[in-house]
Parts: sequence; C-alpha cells; structure tokens
Amino acid sequence: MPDAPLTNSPDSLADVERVVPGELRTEEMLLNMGPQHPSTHGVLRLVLRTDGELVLEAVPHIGYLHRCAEKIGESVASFQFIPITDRLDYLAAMINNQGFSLAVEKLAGLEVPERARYIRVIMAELNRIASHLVSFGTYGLDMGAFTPFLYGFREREYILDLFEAACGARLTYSFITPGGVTQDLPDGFLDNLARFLDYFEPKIDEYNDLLSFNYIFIKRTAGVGVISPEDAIAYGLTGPCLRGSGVKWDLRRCMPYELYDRFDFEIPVGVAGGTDRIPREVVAGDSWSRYFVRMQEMKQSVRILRQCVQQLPAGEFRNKPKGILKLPPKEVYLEVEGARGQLGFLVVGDGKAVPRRVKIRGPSFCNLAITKHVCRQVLLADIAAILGSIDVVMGEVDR
Amino acid sequence: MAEFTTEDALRSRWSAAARPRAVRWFSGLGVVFVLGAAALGLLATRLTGMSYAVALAVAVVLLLTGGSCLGAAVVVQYPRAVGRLLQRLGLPLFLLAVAAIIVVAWAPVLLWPDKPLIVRDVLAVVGAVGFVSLFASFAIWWERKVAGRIQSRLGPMRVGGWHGWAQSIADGLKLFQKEDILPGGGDAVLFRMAAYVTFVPALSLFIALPFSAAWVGRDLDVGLLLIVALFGLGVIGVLLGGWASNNKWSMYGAMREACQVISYEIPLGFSLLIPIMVAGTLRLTTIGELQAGGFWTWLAFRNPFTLIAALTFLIATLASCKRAPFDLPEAESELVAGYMTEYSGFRWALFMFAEYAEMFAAGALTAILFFGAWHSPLPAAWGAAWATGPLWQQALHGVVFSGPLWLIFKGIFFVYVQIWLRWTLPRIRLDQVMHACVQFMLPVTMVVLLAQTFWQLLVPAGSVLAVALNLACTVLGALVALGIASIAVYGLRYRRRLVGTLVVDHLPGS
Amino acid sequence: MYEAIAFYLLAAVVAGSAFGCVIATNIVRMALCLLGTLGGVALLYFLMAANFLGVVQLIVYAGGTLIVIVFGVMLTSRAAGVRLRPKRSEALAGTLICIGLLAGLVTLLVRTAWPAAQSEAQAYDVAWLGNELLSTYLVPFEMVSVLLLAVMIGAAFLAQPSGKDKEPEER
Amino acid sequence: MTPSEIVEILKGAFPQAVGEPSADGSHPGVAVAAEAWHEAAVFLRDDPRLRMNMLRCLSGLDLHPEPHLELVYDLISMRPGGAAGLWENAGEIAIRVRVPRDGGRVRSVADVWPAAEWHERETFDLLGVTFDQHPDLRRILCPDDWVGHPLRKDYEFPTEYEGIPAAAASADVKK
Repeated sequence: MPDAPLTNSPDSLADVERVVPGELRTEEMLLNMGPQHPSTHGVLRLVLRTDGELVLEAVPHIGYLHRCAEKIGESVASFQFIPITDRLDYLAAMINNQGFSLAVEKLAGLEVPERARYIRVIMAELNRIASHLVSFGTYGLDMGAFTPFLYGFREREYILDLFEAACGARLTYSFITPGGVTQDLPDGFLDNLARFLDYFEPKIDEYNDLLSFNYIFIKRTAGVGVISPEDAIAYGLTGPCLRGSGVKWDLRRCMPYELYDRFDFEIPVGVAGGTDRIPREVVAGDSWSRYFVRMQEMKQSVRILRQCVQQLPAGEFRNKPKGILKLPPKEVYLEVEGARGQLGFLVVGDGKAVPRRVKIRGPSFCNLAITKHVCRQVLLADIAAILGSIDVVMGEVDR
Repeated sequence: MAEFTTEDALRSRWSAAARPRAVRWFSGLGVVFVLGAAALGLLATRLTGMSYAVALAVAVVLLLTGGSCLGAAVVVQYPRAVGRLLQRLGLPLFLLAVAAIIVVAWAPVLLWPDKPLIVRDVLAVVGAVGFVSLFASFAIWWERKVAGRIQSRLGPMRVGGWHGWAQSIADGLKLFQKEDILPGGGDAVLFRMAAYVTFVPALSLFIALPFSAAWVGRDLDVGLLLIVALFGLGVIGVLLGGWASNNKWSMYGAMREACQVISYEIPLGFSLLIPIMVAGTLRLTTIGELQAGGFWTWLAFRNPFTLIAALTFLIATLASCKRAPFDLPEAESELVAGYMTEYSGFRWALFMFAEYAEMFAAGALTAILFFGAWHSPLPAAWGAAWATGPLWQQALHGVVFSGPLWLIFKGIFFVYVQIWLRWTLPRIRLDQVMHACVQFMLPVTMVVLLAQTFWQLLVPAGSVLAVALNLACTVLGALVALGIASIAVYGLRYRRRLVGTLVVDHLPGS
Repeated sequence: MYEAIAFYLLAAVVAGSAFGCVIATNIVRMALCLLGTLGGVALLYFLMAANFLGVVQLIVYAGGTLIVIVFGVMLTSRAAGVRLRPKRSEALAGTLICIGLLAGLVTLLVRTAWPAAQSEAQAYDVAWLGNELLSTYLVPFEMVSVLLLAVMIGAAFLAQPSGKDKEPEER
Repeated sequence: MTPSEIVEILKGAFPQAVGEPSADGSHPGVAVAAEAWHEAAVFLRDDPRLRMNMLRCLSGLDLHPEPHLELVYDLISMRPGGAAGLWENAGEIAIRVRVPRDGGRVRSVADVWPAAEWHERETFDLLGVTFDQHPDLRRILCPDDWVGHPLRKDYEFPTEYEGIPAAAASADVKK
C-alpha cells in the first residue's frame, strides 16, 4: 500500500514471537479494528496483528466511553445515582437499577414490599429478554445475516412498549429505586404481558430454526473461541459466557436475591455437541454455546415471567424512606445476575446521603478482558464471532 | 472563511425574495428561447442543404432549452402542485418514457431491414448501456423491497409515489452530486481507473449475451467463453481499487475478492463444460435453441449430471458475483465495505452498477445454459403456427412462447434467488469458502464432467434409460418449482398486513 | 475503413500502454498498463476475426496471469509500495537489448515473403480449431499438456509444507 | 464455609500478615499486609479447603484523610456438585490490602487470577496504586497522557485537556 505506515505498534505488540505453525507466511500487518467498527458493538478498539487473514494477536483498548460513573457516584445522593446506572449496560437498564437499589437497601436496611419485588423480577426478566434479543440480532449481523437483527428488534419493541407503559421510558428507565419501584404497574399491563409471552415463546424456536441451527451459522461459530471452564472462572467471566463454558452458575439460583428462590426455572449451560438438538460441531465453551445459552435463557425468563404473572400479590409498590436516605458508615458489596453477567456494586456510606464510594463491577468489563486470551491464531472473521458471542456493552465496560 | 451557523443551515434556499426572481428569470429565458427557436424555424424554411439541417438542429435545441426553462419556472412557482402531480403520474410517465425510448431506439432496426452492421452495433451498445442502467436501478430498488418484506418492513415507500419506485433514481441523482473523495496517500490515478476497469467488462459482456436468437449484439461462436472471460476481468478493478484506497480494510476486501473469484472460476468453468458438451458448441444462441421444445428439453433436466451441473453453476456464480453467502469481499460486519470502503458518489455507483450487471448476466447465463434460455416452458410445437404468421401473431409468439421477455424474466428470477439468499443466510468464512471450492465444488464438477462424458459416449439419445432419467429429472424440477410456487401462494394467502407501529396492542389476540 | 480506424486506435492503445508499462515506476500501475496491452491485443485478435484467440487471450493473460501478477505483487511484502527506478547501467542494457530485438524483428519483417491478402477470410471456427488440435497437431498439443502437468506437480511439490505442521489451520 | 472459618484458615497460614476480620457484617472481610498479599493470594487459590478460584471484583477505596488507600479483593469459591449439576458457593470473602496513598505499591495478582489484570490497571489508572510485576500496567479508562488519578478524594479537576477547555464544568464539580 502506498505510504501506509506499517508499524504503529503499541509497546505490548512489539516483541511477541512468531507463533504461527506452517511454512507459508506473509508480511505481518497491524490493523486497527474500531473504535468505529460495526462488529465491535460500540467504541471498542482492537489492535490486530495479522498475517493475511490470520489474527496472531488482538489487543483490546477501552475507555472511549468513560463517563466517570464512579466519580459521579461519589458526588450525588444514592437516588440521584439511579439514572447513572441506566447508562451502564443500557440494554438492560432495569437490572442495573435493581442491582444498585438492592445494594443501597442492604446498606440502609430498607425493607421492600413484596409486590415491588415481584414487579422488579418482572422488569428484570423482561429486560433480560430484551437484551438477549439484541444480542441475538447483532450476532446474526456479525455473521452476515441481516434479517435476524430486525426480527430481534421487532420483538424487543414490544418489550419496550411494555416498559413505556410502566415507566414512560424506553431505554433509560430509572424505574427500580431503593425501597421498591417508582410507580405501580398500569392497568392492563399483566394482560399485555401475558399476551406478549404467548406470542413470543414460539418465536424463540422459530429463531433457533432460522439462525441457531443454520448450517453456515454453526460452521462459523461452533468450535470458535473456545473458553475452558477453568479459564472462564480464572478470568472472572460471568453470565452466559461462563455458562457457555459449561459452568452451571447463576446467581439467581446459587445465591438467590429478590424472590428468585420462589420460581421454578432451569439454568441452561453449554454442552458438547451431538446430544439432543445440539449440533455435532459444537464444543462446550465455544461461541455457539455462549450464543445458544442466551437463546435458552430467554425461554427460562418467559417461564419466570409466567409464574410472576400468576403470583403477583396486591399491596404497596414502594416503601418510601422518610426524608433523605442517609447511608450508614458501612460497606456493602452485592452482585446481581445481569443480562451479561454478574453486575456488582460496592457502596460505602459515611453517614450522609452521598455515598463515600461507589464501585461498579461491570460484567462486560471482566468478560472483555478475555478477548486477548481467546483471539489468538484465529481468522479475521472469527474476531467478529468471538466478540459477538461475548456480547459486551461498552457503556458498562468504560462506565 | 465565514462561519456556517445553524441559522444558515435552516434558511431555505428559496427564500421569499429568491423565488419570484427565479421564476422571472426562468420564464423570461424560456420565452426568449422559444421565440428564438420559432424564428430560426421560420428562417430554416428558406434554407436548403446543410445549413437547413444545422438551423433546424439549433432550433430544436433552443426549443428544448426554452421548454426546460419554462418547466423550471413552473416547478419553482408551484412546487407542491408539481410534486403532487409527479406522485400521481410519475410512474406511468416514466414507463411511457422508457417505452418511447425503446421504440425510438429500435425503430431503425424494424424499419431498416438491410441495416449496415455499424448501425446494429451502435444500437446494441446503446441497448446494453440502457438495459444495464435501467436494470441496476430496478434491481437495487427491488432488492430493498424484497429485503424489507423478508424483514417485516416495507422498504422504500416514499419517493415517486407507488411503493417508492423512484428511489433508485433519486439515489442516483444524490450519488451524482456527492463529493468525489480521493483517499489521502492513495494512488489517485489507479483509484479513479479502478471503477471503470470494473464497470467496463461488466457492461461489455452484454454485447455477446443473447436476449433471444435474434436479439443479440454479436452472436459470436465463442460467446460463452467471452462472457466468462469478461466475468473474470472485473476482479482486476476490484484489486486495483482496494490497493489504491490506501486502506487496510479495502486491501483485505480486494485480496478476498481475488482469492474467491479466481478459485471459483474453475468450478464455474467445469460446470459450463456440461452444456457445451451437450450442445457441442460455444455459441449461446445454438445452446438456447436446443431447449426450445418445452421444459423437459431444458438442459438442466436432460440427465442427473446436467442437473447437478446447473446447481454447481448457480453456486459458482454466487461466488463470482460476490453475493451472500459469498459476500466476503464487502463483508460489512468484518471489513466494513471491503474494497468499496473509500469510494463515494459516482464511482461507488459504478461498482454497484457493475455488481448488478454481473448479477443479471449470471442469472441470464444460468437460464440460457440450463433453464430453457428465452423459451417458455410450453412446447414450441404449440406455437409453431404463430411464429410464421402475421406480425401480431409473431409478436404474441414472442411474448407467450419465446422471446427476450422470457430471458429477462428468468434472469430476474435468478437475481431474485440471489437476493433471497442474501437476506436469509449468514456469511461463510474465507477458509470455508476455499474449502468448499477445493474440497467440494471441484471434485463434484470433475466427477460430473467425467460422468457426462461417459453418458454421452454410452447412452444414445432416445434410449429407454435416457428418456427415463430425463423424465425423472423433469418431474423433480417440476416438483421443486411447484414447491416454491406453493410457498409463495401460501405466503400470499396468509400474509399479515404490516401495521405502521409495533405496539403491544397490535399483537395477535388483542 | 472502420477496420482501419479501429486497428490504428487499438494499436495506439497497445503501444501506449506497453510504453507506459515500461516507464511506470510503480509496479501496480505497470500491471494496469499491462492490462491495457493485453486487452488491446485481444481486441486486435477480435478485429482479425480470430475470436477464439482473442477470448483465450482475455481469459489466460488478462483474466488469469495478470491477476496472479497483481496478487503476487500485493502479497510479497512491500514491493507494491516501492518506486522502481532503474540504474543507468540497467537502462542502457535494456535499451541495447531492445534495439537488438527491434533490428531482428524488422529484418524478419522485411525478409519474409508475405502471401498476398486473401480476398475472403476463411471461417476458422472453434469446432474446426478443436478438430485440428486433436488430429493434425495432436502431438504438440499433448506435449504442452504434459508440460503443464509437470508444472502443476512441481508447484504442488513446492507449495507442500515441509516439517511437522502439515495443516496450519485445522477446522 | 463462613467468612470467619476462611479467616481462621488464612490466619493459620499467615499468622503475622493477616489482621482481624472486619466487624462490619455487611461485607465480611479481613485485612492482609501488602507484603504478604501475593503469597496469601496463591494460598487462597490453591489451598484445597479454600479454593478461591474467582476474583469477582477489585475495588480501590481512598481513605482520605487517612494516608492510606485500601484495595478490596472480593473472592469467591465456586465448586461443582450442587443439586442438578449446579455449582455452589463454597465461601466468599473480601480481602483488604492497605497501601500508603503516596507511592503505594503492591505485588500484582494477575498471575494468580488473570481477571485481576484489568482490575489492577483500572485501580492504577483511577487511584494511582502501582502493581509490581503486572504484565501490562498502563492506564485503561483514561487516556495515556492523563494527569492525576481521578478517584482520589483530593483530585484536582483539570481545566483543560489537549486544548479542550473544561473550566466551567470543573468549577461546578468543585463546589
């Protein structure tokens, strides 16, 4: 290429030995993937060291969406921080609200009415479905199938419609708040929800037929980016990425919070192929497993939602604290099972309304850290497959 | 440089003062031009010979200019009324214009039987360029409509009125106006050339592509080979464009394209050999005329090997037209847009035109070689009387039994298949593309080639075995066609009307 | 007359691009010029009603060899970006060789007794060509085939990965 | 396994380095001396009784005006063998490591839990703790040329960055 700089290498790339097997080698090239690239799902930048189509190494660079959420947390009252949590994992904002609210409640010793807890579970599970739908759609897009993307967004639109009815917002809800939720469910919400579930549940199978069991899709994702359970745990992977590796670990089951011990649901995990409907090519821990765990989780969320609709009690929707909520000088660390993994909040109070420290453990942050380990000796097209299956949201990575 | 403010952006170009001024100018100029044309016309009646022709030509040009000016004045004065009128009458007017142009272009052919070859060639070139641009506009619009329907959207609905029919024209106008950006550090000459190097072969293959036995630019004895050669030439433009863009992603796209197209030319060539062997010629018109007698005579249904060859040919054309699932060179989720990343405006449009031209050529070639060329599925014997009857009967014969319309229809059908696949399937990875070529396509086509050789040596035409397998393949083909048709009918029967918004209240059951 | 115009036009294109190919300093531009030359020669063949030869020229040289050249240039490290400036001695040597070649060709052209132009061109179509190749010229044809086979085997042998890692990317 | 049991096992192995468990029941943890932290980390991970295989989170706290920064490592032991193939929580604990505010250094545990790599980079970036023997200790969220460590309580907001003024915004925040 004329005048193209071939070495814009950051130091970390300077002296990694050549590790490619085989004789046929061409010149190595450094390739900047992102921060504006369709497959990096936001402003992630990967520096790829490539040899032809082969990627020898991928180094992620983050921070392009850093909005100082933790610093803001130290300067606003806990209620005021709820809208900031919306903007962490903006595809599953309800769960962020829920996680922070739970941490504050635990710190301040705030009781939550039972109806509010049910509403929270409904919202969290709906949001999990919405988030997984986006993941499903964009993963199809990464693999070059455009159509599932629009199907995913079509179904998500109904969920957003339900959210809009409940709280007036479609993306950044600020609905779940310390002590309960900001509003009671509107009239007809449960009917609409039940109708949506009836409509949506068979659609999951349809999408499995369309994309999950598509031969090309399987060929593109099965056996690509395999993460062993040991690696997954060591790298702190959580959520569908961890379960994709075959580790049956879900906070909703293993360390239940809210009301999750009341519901009957299963924890889907990635398994080796050949059994059931799982294709032969699949290895536990590969991109396909991570993707398929999400598809199955949507079904389980539907199950939980159906139980919620049946059990939802009448009563208060919020236990509003009297006056300003002061946080005692204690410390609490709490994790919830977000759509992308365990979302943790460490909140330290010091007797004032404004917390002394808010630390956010973004699941995508930890999940993304493994890319450097996994994206070695893969093809350029596999980068999209691996990144898409890890399913990061940069708002949560950069906070 | 003066700063461009938001107010500037918001200010309408046709401000209150500008509009009457423009109307005055346009109408004034228009009247002057028209009067001038009239005067010149009057003058011309007095003249003779060359000067008469020149005066007449100038008068016509003046008249057209004046008319345009008057038209512009009307548009500026009554933009909304003209817009509404265009929404109503745009499509009929457009279709009329196309028909008129075709008639005007072909009138000399019909009225001038002993035309010199040069006239025929000029017409063929004009026809090819016209067809390609018209088809590309249509196909882009159609692809967007089909994609929309597949994705439960509507696709373009606004421009021009009826289902956004003028979308491509509007896009084309937009592309013409766009800035022609040259990437910094790139090779400007090669960057400019690349678009033409891609476009010219894609266009020139239409010279040898017969639309029917009579409707062909040049009926070459090596027509098929020429088309295949020109198919392969477009790659050079893509390679040069990708390289000259000074963009690593473009480079990747160009490399992928070269790898893929060169590799798939081999199975493509082997699949081509089957119809060549059956027909014993490279002349496309002869191959086409071989399949005149109803759809059981189509080459694809001749015997199992030709059927397999037809399928491998379809797959190979997908790869050489870089359509999904082989769209790696422009894979938007991996390479952004591959070799086209740095192109904009008209040059980008040239690449698109080339792509759609190649798509149609591939579809038409599939039809000519395997699926009955320009013949309808009806047996030719039924229409034999019409073929030699009076002119209206011949015209009817051309529509019902065999003629360019059938080839265009079939070509569009295969283009539709390509669109359909693109919006349904994910993309293959590069190593899988190569693997599929070398490990699957190549052996299959070679075996088929060998088998076809022995078939032709050992199984005489008309023998029981030949007839039986011909029948079996025909039935299979008919069943597949019936299946597709029934799916289409089912879809039409149970289609759900798309509502404008996706709200829970519109869910089924409410 | 048309033929004459077309011939001179094409000849100009061929000669011009050949000249450009020689004087270009960038190897990829040379490839583009080569495309002009090879394509122009193909068109000259068409002009002489040697359709088959023209098409083969397009397929083999313009569509095949040229792409492989461009491809190879781009793959081999930074050759594509290098500006080629011949040394004076090289230029001199090249000029001498070209002059020698020109002299030889001109001599040949002048000495050969050309047959008078045939009044009507014989229709040498593809079928005739095929028959001739497989009957009259069978031995040379087959020898060329054997040569090509040997080249293919040699290429396969060279490309074969030596050592342990036979399959770099097993999927 | 309860946090106090974990602390006892840890104390058995490192009597000097391990402090008293924190009284605050909402986030049970134990202080470990910075010098012994890496050994303790290996022990926590490898001891068959503990097997703290996942580092969930690393939070840095600024204890201003005390001259210390506190690093809180949240560890959990995940083991298979629950009902229906479920993995279970076999104990969790927060390890607190104190380092001085100025020039605080601690040995990196990225070799013990790879998850620590990015967490440590973040703590280095935002709080200014140096992790020795870290494979790639660079800023992660802030740009490489950023000045200061934003999560420190005495952090001065810059008035501009690379010529981009931020004076008005920083004035607001300072109040």
